[in-house]
Amino acid sequence: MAETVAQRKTDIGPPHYQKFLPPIVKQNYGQWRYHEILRPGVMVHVAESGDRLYTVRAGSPRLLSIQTIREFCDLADRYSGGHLRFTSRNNIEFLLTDPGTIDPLVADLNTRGFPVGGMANAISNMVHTQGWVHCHSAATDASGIVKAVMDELIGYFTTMKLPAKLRLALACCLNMCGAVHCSDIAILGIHRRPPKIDQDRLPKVCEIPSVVASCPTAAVRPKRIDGKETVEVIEERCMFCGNCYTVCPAMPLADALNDGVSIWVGGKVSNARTAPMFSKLAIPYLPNNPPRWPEVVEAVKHLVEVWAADAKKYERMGEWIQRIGWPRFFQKTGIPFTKQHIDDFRYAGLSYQRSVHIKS
Amino acid sequence: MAETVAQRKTDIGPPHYQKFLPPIVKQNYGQWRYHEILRPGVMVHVAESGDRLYTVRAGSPRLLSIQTIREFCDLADRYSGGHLRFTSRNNIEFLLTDPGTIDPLVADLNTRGFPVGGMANAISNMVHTQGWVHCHSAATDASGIVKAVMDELIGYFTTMKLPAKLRLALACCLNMCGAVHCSDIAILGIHRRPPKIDQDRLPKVCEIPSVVASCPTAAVRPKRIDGKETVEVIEERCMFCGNCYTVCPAMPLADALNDGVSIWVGGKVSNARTAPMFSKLAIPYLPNNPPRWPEVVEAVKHLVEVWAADAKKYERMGEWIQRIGWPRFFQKTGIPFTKQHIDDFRYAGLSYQRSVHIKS
Amino acid sequence: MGDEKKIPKTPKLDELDKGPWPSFVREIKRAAEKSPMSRGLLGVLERSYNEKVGHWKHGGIVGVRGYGGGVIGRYSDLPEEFPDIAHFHTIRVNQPAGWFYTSAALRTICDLWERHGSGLTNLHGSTGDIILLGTRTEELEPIFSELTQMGFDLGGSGSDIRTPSCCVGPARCEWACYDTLGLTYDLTMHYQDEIHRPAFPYKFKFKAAGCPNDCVASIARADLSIIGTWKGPIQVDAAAVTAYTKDGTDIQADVCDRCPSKCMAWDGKALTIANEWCVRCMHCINVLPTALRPGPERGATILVGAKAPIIQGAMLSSVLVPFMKMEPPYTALKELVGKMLELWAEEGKSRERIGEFIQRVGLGNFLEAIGLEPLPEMVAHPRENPYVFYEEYLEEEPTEAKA
Amino acid sequence: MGDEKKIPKTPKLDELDKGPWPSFVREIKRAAEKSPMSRGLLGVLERSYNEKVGHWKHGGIVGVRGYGGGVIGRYSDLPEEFPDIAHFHTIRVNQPAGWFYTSAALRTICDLWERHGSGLTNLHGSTGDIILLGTRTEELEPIFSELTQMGFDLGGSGSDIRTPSCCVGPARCEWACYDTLGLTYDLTMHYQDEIHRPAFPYKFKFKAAGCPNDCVASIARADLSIIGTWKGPIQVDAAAVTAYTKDGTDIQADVCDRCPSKCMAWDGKALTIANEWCVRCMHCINVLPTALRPGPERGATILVGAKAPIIQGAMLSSVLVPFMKMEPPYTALKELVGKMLELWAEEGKSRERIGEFIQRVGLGNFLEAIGLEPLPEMVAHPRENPYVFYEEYLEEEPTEAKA
Ligand code: SRM
Ligand code: SRM
Ligand code: SRM
Ligand code: SRM
Ligand code: SF4
Ligand code: SF4
Ligand code: SF4
Ligand code: SF4
Ligand code: SF4
Ligand code: SF4
Ligand code: SF4
Ligand code: SF4
Repeated sequence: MAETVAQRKTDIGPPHYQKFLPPIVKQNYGQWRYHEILRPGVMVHVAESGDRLYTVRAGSPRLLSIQTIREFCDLADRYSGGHLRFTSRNNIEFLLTDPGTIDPLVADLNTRGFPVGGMANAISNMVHTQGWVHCHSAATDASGIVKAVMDELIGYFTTMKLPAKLRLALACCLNMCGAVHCSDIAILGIHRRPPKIDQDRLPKVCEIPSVVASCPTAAVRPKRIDGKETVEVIEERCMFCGNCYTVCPAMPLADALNDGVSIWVGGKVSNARTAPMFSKLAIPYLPNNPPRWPEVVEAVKHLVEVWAADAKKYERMGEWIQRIGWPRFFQKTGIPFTKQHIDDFRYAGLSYQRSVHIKS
Repeated sequence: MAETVAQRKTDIGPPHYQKFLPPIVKQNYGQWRYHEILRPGVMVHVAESGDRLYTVRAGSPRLLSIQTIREFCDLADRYSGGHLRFTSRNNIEFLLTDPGTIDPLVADLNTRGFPVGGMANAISNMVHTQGWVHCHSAATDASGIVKAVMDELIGYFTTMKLPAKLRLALACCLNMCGAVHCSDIAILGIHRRPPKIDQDRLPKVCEIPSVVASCPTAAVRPKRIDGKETVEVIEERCMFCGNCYTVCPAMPLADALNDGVSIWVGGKVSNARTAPMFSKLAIPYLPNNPPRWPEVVEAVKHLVEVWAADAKKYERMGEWIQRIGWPRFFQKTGIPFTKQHIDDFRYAGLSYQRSVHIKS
Repeated sequence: MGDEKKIPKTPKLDELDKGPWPSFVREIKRAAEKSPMSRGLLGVLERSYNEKVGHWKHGGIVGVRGYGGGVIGRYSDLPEEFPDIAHFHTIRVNQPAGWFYTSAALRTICDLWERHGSGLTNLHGSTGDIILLGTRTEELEPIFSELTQMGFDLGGSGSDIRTPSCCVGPARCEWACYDTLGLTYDLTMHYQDEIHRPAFPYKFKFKAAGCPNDCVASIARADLSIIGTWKGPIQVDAAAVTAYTKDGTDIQADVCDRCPSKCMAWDGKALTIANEWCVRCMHCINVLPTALRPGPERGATILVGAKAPIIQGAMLSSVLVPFMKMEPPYTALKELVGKMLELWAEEGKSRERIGEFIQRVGLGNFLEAIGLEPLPEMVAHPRENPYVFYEEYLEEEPTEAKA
Repeated sequence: MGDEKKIPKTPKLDELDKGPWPSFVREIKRAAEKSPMSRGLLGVLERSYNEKVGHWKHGGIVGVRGYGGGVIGRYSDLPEEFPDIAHFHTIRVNQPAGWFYTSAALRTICDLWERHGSGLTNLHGSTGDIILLGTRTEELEPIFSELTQMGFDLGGSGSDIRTPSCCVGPARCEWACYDTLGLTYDLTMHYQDEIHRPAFPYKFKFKAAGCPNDCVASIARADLSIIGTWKGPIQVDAAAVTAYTKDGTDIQADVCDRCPSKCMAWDGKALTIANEWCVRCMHCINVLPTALRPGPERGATILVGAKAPIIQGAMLSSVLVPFMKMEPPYTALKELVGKMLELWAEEGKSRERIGEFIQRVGLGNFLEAIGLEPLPEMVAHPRENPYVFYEEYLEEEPTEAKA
């Protein structure tokens, strides 16, 4: 046993990134002069030295089999000296030095079903999460909706015809793994039924004070049932955040009849022009309708189209709405404005219209 | 007794305003066409009918003796057919139809010590409250500071040389009687010592649960002392708002050594250009230094001057700061930025700088 | 000398009798010529100036028979030393709308106050009342009966509807989009009982401004703010615009560039307004008063909830009705206010202003309870957090919903 | 047929094998050719698609010896029906900074995952890790020892420092204001212990973006966001600006009018920038990449506190240090982070992110505790409420202060 421990390496950290940089990158590291987007999914970075690095970007489902990764490796070996990278939105990038290899690579990728694009004023890959594939918390599937939506919007991935970048994201529950809360359009899985308490299990597996403390709206209260210390949920106070479930497995929220998704708009992360913004609620609820979630796909597509037709150049979704105002956003998209849209949480008061500057 | 009740009139409401309107106003009610500011404190309103109504506005201390009111009445009788009005900032206005009476009236007012002005891009009268003259809650005097400040700033009342209107206000405690929280410059009386509890009196005159509930920071807790139900104050939690004192006379906060004033800037009420804004903390504390509060006068004057020198036309204090940014506001005014300036109450998180758009 | 005995020595206050701005000390001294109470005030105030604390006791419930509001009780904490101001109650008298007076009316008030009070006043209090500053408990009934004989009545105090007030509006302002004085008088009369007999969780204030300039600061300090506005295009007198350029007005810089929605264009000759983007801020009209006027279809935006900081921080009013016609008898407004007051009276907590109440129950629930449709105009933006309540959910039978 | 027995029938999922966007279903099916676990996944996922609920049990603590993080335990709630995925744990592998790979390195990972796991991955997880999706408890130790032999190590999970990540930065971007990859690698190595052994109140994430475009969304999802910026004037190549106008770029509309501080002027020939007003938003540089470049003095803004909504609503990071030089060994940054972590570790409540902690104790107190001077750059505006704490007050003797 002592032997194994001695042999076992720990805390070595990841490989040093320099091992993986293509030679042209190593040589021009920090010495890039400018870039140009050559066409959808293809750009060149020109170094102070005059070196030119061509990037070809392709969409990926993120959930990849080792077979497909090996396929990417083959492509990298063939076209980019074995070098490739992934982007912060899970696209795959091939780093070429010979412009002559661009066309063959693009053709090769397309043949294999990997669209080239996602650059400049386009829709890029959709940041997303685990869903029914891996997570216990999910109110919807992740990969399935992403596939259905991207099938519909792929034309905006492979072109650059939008007024600005449009960032889509999906999270399968309110934990919001990913920058869903700051996306141009976000799809968010929501529960809509209070946790169903497993009263037999709860006293055994959960710490009552933590469960009670976990609830943002104080809907969870300690209660003695049949002589056992457990909790109850005041249902009117529950807004289905799932935080009690995160700390207590005996309080699942998933519910086929009530789970679904909500749609959020107008967030952004970059500091370009306007400060970063949170996404705001656009559509409170759409049903889970696998395998293709037609209502969700339709809603997202509609939002993209209304924005694309009306926004000015460089106006991200949120900037466009800032200009036209929320009343017109709802008019133009035809989305009904409901009670659910009005904030009633912590900062609600600041979200009210506190001037007579009304754009309607 | 029944007789008296019968004779006694109740619920008659105020006199109908029409009784008090000058004939020219009655005739042109709702039919004004435009106005022109003729000179400081004097304007004309022209009606569709062609009628011209001249208004002469004079500063008033608001706290008026009946002798002075009678003096105003005399002036009204002499110059404006017995008609006069007061403004929402407590100035007095004479309503003239004969332009020939303007000069004599102005001269008359000046002789009697009532400055004419407060119009257009000027400092108008200072909205204020009771202070040591009448209120139990005061952390400072009201009329005294107003007098000292206006003595210094009167040159901005009788001219129109500022970039925009500048609205001053003073409130003698955090109850903020008046629109102090939305003023270009506000002076606010503050306590800085937790309430001193009169433990003998408290159980007799106060309702413990209301007192406990009154505290925004839960600094007040019920406590049993010498067998009596009373309260204690967790001093570290107290921020001296005085709300406990409002509901419980046995918890006075006034304290000669610690009371004083704070200065707030950048609020506005009008919807002109920008939406209404709250004032923000500029100077956390200046001492009570009667009779002339030189530190306060100096601070206010300095703020006016820095703004006046740097703001563009039509830029109210808050709009100017929005343009230059808070770091430069503190640089230009030389006011030190301290821990006290950083919000730590309810909406604190939203007051942090949540982008890299830094103006410094 | 007799004089010296009567008027106390006030070296500190005397400093404030100097200087160019009209002095409140001079006013107190003037009143002190006739009133022992005002002489007492000089003494106690000088003492406060020396000690840096006030000398008034907390509250004290006094009033006139049958009324719950209108008088602020005030007692000295030094009654032995200053017996003349042992009592120093304030009377709040409901002002005539727009603060217009005749000298005759004002004189009757002065006379009354010479007979029964300190001879000191505030014209006016921050809420808008005529403040009669300082009298004794036993004077209250006589004051009240004389006052009502003169045609005046008390204003509000405590948990009642407070004296509504308004900007000068159509009486002297070309921008008034509705009759602020008419509405204020009408509301004041309509709510006489509620003004005089506190029956709410806390105070409730109305303020009426004729246009978005809000010259009565209603958005900052009225539970119900009624701010005039218009629909349709701003009325432009092209010739008058040109005249301004001759006066040196820089239309581009002073008007177009400052327009918050950047909906104005100036080509050096003509001013064009893309009215569909105008947010009716008033700026361009303010700068070019002879050339521009609000559009012809007038009304008001109704906003709710402003207040001072205690307890949850200051609030500005927020939009409840984007546009409402404002014509007597103001039925739609009264019905709306009636529903709001009823709900708040029933469900508001003690000392909870309506703005705080709305935030506690949620604006969405509040709207539902008073029967208003939610509108995007009511919010600066929809919610950013995903904490959405649903009152019902589906049970196993997909068609049946749980209450 | 054998095939039919092995790969379950998935009519619902098959719908998602169609269409132009690359399909995750195809990926699972590909993996299922070799892995029974992936075949199991197809089965259970099809069931989820029919039933509209997931079939995974809550949590489960599994891991490798000596580490507290890096593995997400996952068990099926239908183990009898789908025995192959009774266990379905995830391994989080710390990615190389910037997500650059050689095909050789990637192949070693694929080989490992063929031997020990489902053959399914995420490239990458939202935090930035290589996600190896689905294995059994008994495989964890073998995987770990092979992984470290290959030079890889686990990433974070639970209440530890999470895998830092960064934008491509100087490796391929002309705008990088510091070495994002260098910093990320350095921090990752510096915090090996804290990444592998959870010892904090909750998770803590670092993200490094080379410029204000923030291509790694650090301001939205990192407890510590390091965003490149510069001092001094934007570098302008006047000829290149002119070249753009020939390409049809409308400098006035596309650049000047969109500048948030309106500090750019274009007279049809030359572009002038009033740099003292520039807020370094990047827009003009983004639009004119061959003509404009960030100023020559480079560094980063350090921001703190972003997170997802649970519990108090989502937060964006806010400014802690307006400008910090970013050069190895990054001592100033590490010292600052060290103080923050120490304070939060000591005084943070369980499951309280540092952003929530700061809001609870107050940013002012937080700064004091970590020894940073308060700066106006840290706030969008000073406080609007008058609720100011003072830790001490004067007692009767004016010179003496109470603690
Ligand atoms: C490769 C990548 C960094 C990485 O390390 O992986 C990257 C690379 C570039 N970004 Fe980015 N950005 C990348 C994610 C982001 C993100 C993060 C995200 O989407 O989650 C953002 C913030 C998005 C937001 O605000 O919500 C981002 C906001 C920008 C912007 C600002 C856009 C705006 O106007 O708001 C620019 C400037 C521009 O495009 O003009 C920019 C520009 C660029 C440039 C032109 C920088 C350069 O000179 O190389 C690169 C190519 C642009 C392109 O793809 O159109 N990049 N960029 C990421 C590609 C993601 C993808 O596969 O699509
Ligand atoms: C008389 C009065 C109304 C009343 O019923 O008593 C009044 C009267 C006028 N106001 Fe006002 N305003 C009056 C208080 C206010 C207030 C309330 C306050 O100060 O507490 C405001 C909001 C202030 C704020 O935003 O904090 C106010 C914001 C304005 C504005 C917008 C100014 C801005 O640019 O923000 C205008 C337009 C302008 O002056 O160009 C305006 C314009 C006017 C005009 C020109 C309207 C008109 O056509 O008659 C009047 C004369 C202007 C002047 O005095 O310069 N009035 N005005 C008030 C005089 C108070 C005084 O004695 O000084
Ligand atoms: C007289 C007056 C100040 C003045 O000198 O003008 C005044 C005086 C008092 N106000 Fe006020 N308030 C006065 C207008 C205001 C205003 C302004 C307004 O109405 O436009 C406000 C801010 C707006 C608002 O309503 O929020 C105001 C916000 C308060 C508050 C805080 C209320 C809140 O919800 O935050 C209190 C505390 C309370 O109600 O217990 C308060 C309480 C008081 C009390 C009754 C003191 C108390 O705690 O019981 C003061 C009596 C002083 C005295 O001895 O005479 N006063 N008070 C104003 C009334 C005169 C009038 O009737 O015309
Ligand atoms: C795998 C991953 C999603 C993905 O598909 O990419 C993920 C998956 C989980 N996240 Fe996450 N989070 C992942 C990135 C994020 C991010 C994005 C980021 O890191 O940039 C966020 C938002 C930013 C943030 O940290 O706030 C995020 C915010 C959360 C939260 C909410 C934390 C909060 O303070 O609000 C939870 C709940 C919790 O911690 O209990 C959570 C919890 C979880 C758990 C562990 C579920 C749970 O309640 O225990 C999920 C395990 C799923 C599974 O079965 O595999 N995850 N999680 C991401 C990690 C992959 C990686 O290591 O690279
Ligand atoms: S968003 Fe929720 S359901 Fe989805 S992976 Fe994260 S924790 Fe799991
Ligand atoms: S789901 Fe959220 S709101 Fe509902 S009981 Fe659980 S913690 Fe409370
Ligand atoms: S601000 Fe405070 S002290 Fe001044 S009058 Fe109002 S309640 Fe009294
Ligand atoms: S003064 Fe305010 S904070 Fe202090 S104990 Fe009283 S109510 Fe609480
Ligand atoms: S609010 Fe408008 S209508 Fe009323 S006085 Fe002011 S400018 Fe005139
Ligand atoms: S009223 Fe205001 S928003 Fe409308 S056009 Fe004039 S300046 Fe612009
Ligand atoms: S954040 Fe800036 S430096 Fe990093 S990749 Fe994006 S544009 Fe380049
Ligand atoms: S970086 Fe942004 S703020 Fe600075 S000059 Fe360019 S556009 Fe303007």
